[in-house]
Amino acid sequence: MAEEALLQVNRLKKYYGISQGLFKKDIIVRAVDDISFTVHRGETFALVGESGCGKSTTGKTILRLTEPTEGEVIFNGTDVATLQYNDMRSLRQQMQMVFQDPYASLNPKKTIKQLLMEPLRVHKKFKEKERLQKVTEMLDIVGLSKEYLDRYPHEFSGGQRQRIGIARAVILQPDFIVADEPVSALDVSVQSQVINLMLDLQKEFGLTYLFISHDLSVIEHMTDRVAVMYLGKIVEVADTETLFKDPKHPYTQALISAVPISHPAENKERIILKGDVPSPANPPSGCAFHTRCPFAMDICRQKEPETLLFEDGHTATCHLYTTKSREELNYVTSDSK
Amino acid sequence: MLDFVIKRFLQVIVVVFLALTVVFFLIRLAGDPTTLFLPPDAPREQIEEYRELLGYNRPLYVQYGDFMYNAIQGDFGESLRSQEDALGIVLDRLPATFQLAITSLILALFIAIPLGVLSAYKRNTVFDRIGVGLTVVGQAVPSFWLGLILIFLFAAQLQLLPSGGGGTPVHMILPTLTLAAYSVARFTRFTRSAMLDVLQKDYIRTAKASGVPTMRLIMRYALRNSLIPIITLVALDLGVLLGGAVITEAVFSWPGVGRLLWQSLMNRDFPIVLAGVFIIALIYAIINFVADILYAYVNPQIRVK
Amino acid sequence: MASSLPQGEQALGSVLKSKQKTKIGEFFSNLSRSWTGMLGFGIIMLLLFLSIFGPWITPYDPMHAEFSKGLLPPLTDGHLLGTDHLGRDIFSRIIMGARVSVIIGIATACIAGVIGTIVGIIAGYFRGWIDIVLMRLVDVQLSFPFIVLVLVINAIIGAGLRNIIISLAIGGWVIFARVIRSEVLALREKEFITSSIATGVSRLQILVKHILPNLFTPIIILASLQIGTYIIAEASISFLGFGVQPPTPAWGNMLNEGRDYIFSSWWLVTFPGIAIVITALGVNLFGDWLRDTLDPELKGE
Amino acid sequence: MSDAILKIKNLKIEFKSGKETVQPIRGVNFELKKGETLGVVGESGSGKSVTSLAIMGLLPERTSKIVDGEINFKGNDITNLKEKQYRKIRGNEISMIFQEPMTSLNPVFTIGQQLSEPLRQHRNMSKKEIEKAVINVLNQVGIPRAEQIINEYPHQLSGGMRQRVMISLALLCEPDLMIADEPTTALDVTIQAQILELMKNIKQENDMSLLLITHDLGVVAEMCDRVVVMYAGEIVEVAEINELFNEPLHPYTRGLIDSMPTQNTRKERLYSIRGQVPRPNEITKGCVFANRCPLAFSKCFEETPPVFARDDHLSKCWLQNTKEGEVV
Repeated sequence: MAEEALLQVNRLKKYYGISQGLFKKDIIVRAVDDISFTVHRGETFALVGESGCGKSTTGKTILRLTEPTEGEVIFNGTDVATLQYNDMRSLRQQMQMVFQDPYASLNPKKTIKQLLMEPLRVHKKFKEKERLQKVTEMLDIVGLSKEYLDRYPHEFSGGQRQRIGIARAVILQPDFIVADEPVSALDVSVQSQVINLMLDLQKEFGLTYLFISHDLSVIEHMTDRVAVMYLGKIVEVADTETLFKDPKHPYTQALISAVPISHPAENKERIILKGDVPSPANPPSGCAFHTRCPFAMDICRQKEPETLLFEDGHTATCHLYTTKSREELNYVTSDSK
Repeated sequence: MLDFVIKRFLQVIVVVFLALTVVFFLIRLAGDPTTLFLPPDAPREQIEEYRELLGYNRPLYVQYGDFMYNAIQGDFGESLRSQEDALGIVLDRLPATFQLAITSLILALFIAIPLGVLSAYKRNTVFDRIGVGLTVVGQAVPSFWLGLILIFLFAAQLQLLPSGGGGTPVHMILPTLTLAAYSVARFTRFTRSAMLDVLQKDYIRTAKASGVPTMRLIMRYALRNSLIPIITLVALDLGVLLGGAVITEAVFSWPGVGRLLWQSLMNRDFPIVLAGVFIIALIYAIINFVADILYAYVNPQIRVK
Repeated sequence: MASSLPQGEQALGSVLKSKQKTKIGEFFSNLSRSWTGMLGFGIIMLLLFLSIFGPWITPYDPMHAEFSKGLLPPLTDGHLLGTDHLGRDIFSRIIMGARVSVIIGIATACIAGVIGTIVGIIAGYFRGWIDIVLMRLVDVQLSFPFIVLVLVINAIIGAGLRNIIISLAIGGWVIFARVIRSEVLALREKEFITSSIATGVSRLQILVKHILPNLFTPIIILASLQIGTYIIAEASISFLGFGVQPPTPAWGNMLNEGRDYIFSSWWLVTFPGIAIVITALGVNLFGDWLRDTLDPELKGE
Repeated sequence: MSDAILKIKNLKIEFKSGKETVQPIRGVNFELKKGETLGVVGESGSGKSVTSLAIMGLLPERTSKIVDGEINFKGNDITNLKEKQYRKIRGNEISMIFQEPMTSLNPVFTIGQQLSEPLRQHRNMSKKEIEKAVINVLNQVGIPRAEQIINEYPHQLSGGMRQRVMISLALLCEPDLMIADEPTTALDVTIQAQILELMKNIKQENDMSLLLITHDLGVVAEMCDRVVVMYAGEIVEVAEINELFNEPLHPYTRGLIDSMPTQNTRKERLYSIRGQVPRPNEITKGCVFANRCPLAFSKCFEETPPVFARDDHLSKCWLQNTKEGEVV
């Protein structure tokens, strides 16, 4: 396939220090710990994982909303991670973000007009007169009436605010949008409206999405490829369909099996993981997942697994595939499905 | 915990050090102290002689270093009036101030906490409205005026209590009431709002859902949770209490540090002012320190890591 | 798609349309819902009126001493609230005293507010070592009783209206710095700020266009709540013989002068005190109302 | 039916905020049979949580009022019970699990102290016996090291653990009815699977009835025997679980099911219900769903539909208007 890489993340790390007082060493939290992936132009790439796995931090670090500790983020050929302040600022018109909480992400003191004008003004797009025209058009595209221009965010419902948030991101016609849990704060019946809007916009403007979510059914529906994160690391990457049909990593398998059924008659084999996600401040040795893994072996406790490539860009980072023969491999994957 | 204690201790030292520095320089900037001892028409040589004698002719930083060096050893010089050791005079007055402040604090807490709890529990009833009204009015009454009114009523009109001075328990009644009154108003308000805040928390709903009776819910659960913010607020407010003590002492001629400080300011007796500032800063810093430890004690999220 | 919105949403629209024009109307309609707020506002208006038009409404010259008429009780000889030991009309002096209180309250709030806000913004927005230094300073000052600090400063730099304002401002700026800094810190973490950074808005513009407008409310609330404190503090210090000096009529120094006559002439210490209580009450009530209306989150200290 | 443990009849609740009054619950009817798991599904503002609080007698005292209707528990009307009598039921015969395990436990008391509370209130047990019972129930909900956990504070436990503690708190007095209000919404998927599994087992072992309140149709499909669908303060549909998914009668239920991503072709537009849930003060005459309903006709905007029944399948929609079906 002639897929053009729009974004390449190479060995990205984001560590936080938590101060423990005068005499103790800071605790280092490895929120994002050495991850690499590539997002192709025009696709929707998903980051999935549970709370604390580092998926949101990854999104923010890519956009330099927090500074990376180490690694490269190559967007359209430029390394975002080392850009100067002003260059970064102007690059932002090509990479935008949609936030989870539509209540918190819009300045309560600004009108919708001011909120949508700001991106155009900052990047000096269009002449002053054309800007209002542009804002009205954008509102129409996201399904809001231009009568709303002088309203404040608190006068809108959650779904409408998320439309405004999306309009604000798309109005600059960026190439790339990081969408951080864009529908998880919304009611079920509104969720589908916003998903549809995002699908429509992608088609219309040829957008590339980095879609961050914990909701596997939404991910299965609207993304092209998925990276599964656990404790700051990517454990598996695959085409969405492949991932849901043939998950390799035991964590992915458990995650998919944990999704509630969609019809009462459905009979689903569950892998119930034991215990909780360990703290990223004190991750387990070896493979971080070994404390909860139903297939954990001795080697998993001692050594970090390497990433293995299966067919079609499907990769998984697990010792099961580095130590076992082909036959055993088949056994593991088909048995656990 | 040790970590925390050391950190706070260092902070106490910094506070006291800076307080002294600021006051020292303010005093020096405000004018040459020698003029205070001599008649305005004193000849130049006499002034120079005096300056030399008291060391005021040296550069300011030398004087400052000298002052700090002595201050660390507890030597703030002698009172310009009585020629006694300044710190000694201040320390002599300390017990009286403690007596007044601690009695008032205890009195205020004993009145304010039950009142605040009751007000929160009966919120929006007539009782609560009256309680809130009183606290609002109470906060608008300056303590010195309340003191004057109490003197007028109990000393001038009824002639029941002495209008000032110290020594006997009877002398304590009016100053204590005066000093406690303002704190009662504020502490009641704190308690009420802290209780209201806690009463709407999810865990109170959980306790209700387990069938805990209302009285137990308030006394054992909500009050215990409210203590955390109450302690913080009361500790922050002790500065107001201490400040109030200075004024109350002045009103009632209570022989404490506050009155001494006031008189020394009037007389421009700066060694005593410096020693007084030192003691007040130290006391307040220590109180805050104790409050922090108490806070950690009632809050397991800090105590148990 | 807009047409598919429920009717309620559209109805809401027409109601809110004329919003911009009626900010003042909104203020009064909010105020009319709270009798305490109205009372506070009324008292403040009265004070402002007295402090501006005082000289024209006083029945007597507040400075005019007439020893033969000393210590007249209230309601004698046309003196509503009586006279003091020098025979000056207490009612007139109280009216003129309002001016001192108003000037001190407002001037101090402005000076302390501006200094504190600037420091708070610098510390909160730029963080780093400057934040550490400034906040240590604030901590240190806050760990010294406000009134004692003001008293000591005022005693050293000398009495007088200007000096008491300076002393109060030196004592008062730290609260503004502390509160504004924490507001800025909280704002910095708000998602709408992150959203603006993601949009490409520059640091300066974020400060000016997003953070400053959101600080307006807390500054106003805090200032209105502090004015009462300043007025009482000034009265206390004037009472102690510093602050505003006689013969300028200020409520605090009136009480100081009247103190010696407490056993014989009660009105000397009663009426100026009542004036202080009413003023502080009015300012506090209005401040509380402002806080409750503008910022429900700040409710409860 | 005599085997109903809980009957809600025509429940109406009013909330006061300032001078405005709103009715978040307007005439709710349903019953919960002994031993069954009944799901209550709805979006925010549907009134599902208010209903559950009303059953527990935990509505905010001064700002809300039950204006009409009856809550009948085990044959007794508990609608207007005195606080003192209600207390004997709460945590004893009816218990409740809340959505937020992080805030539902008191931060200043140990797990043991909090768990002994229902036993202290409802059972006459010695300290030793209480401790034994607490450890026992902690073991039952799968908490390791129960003997140590009872001396720990909530902040020392993870979210999943805290929800287990909440479940054990609800279990302590072996209630007849357990109400779970969005018990897994705040949890991660793998933890949600653990907790749902646990609740299934516990319900069976303890022979309880379960009222499960959720917005998640997946959780409903997983757990429930019967489902009540609520919309804007009313019940719009009641059905047996399979029937609800196979043959939803109310357009709202149909819309909800159809908009589940799994019911749609991948990468295609999802089915979606237009508009949004009305606020309580926006409700006018006619059917509450009419302004969002793709099938609405003039009658829907004029008259509130009654409840129509097809066997045990109830639906509040004019489309089901057949003479014999009308219940009212």
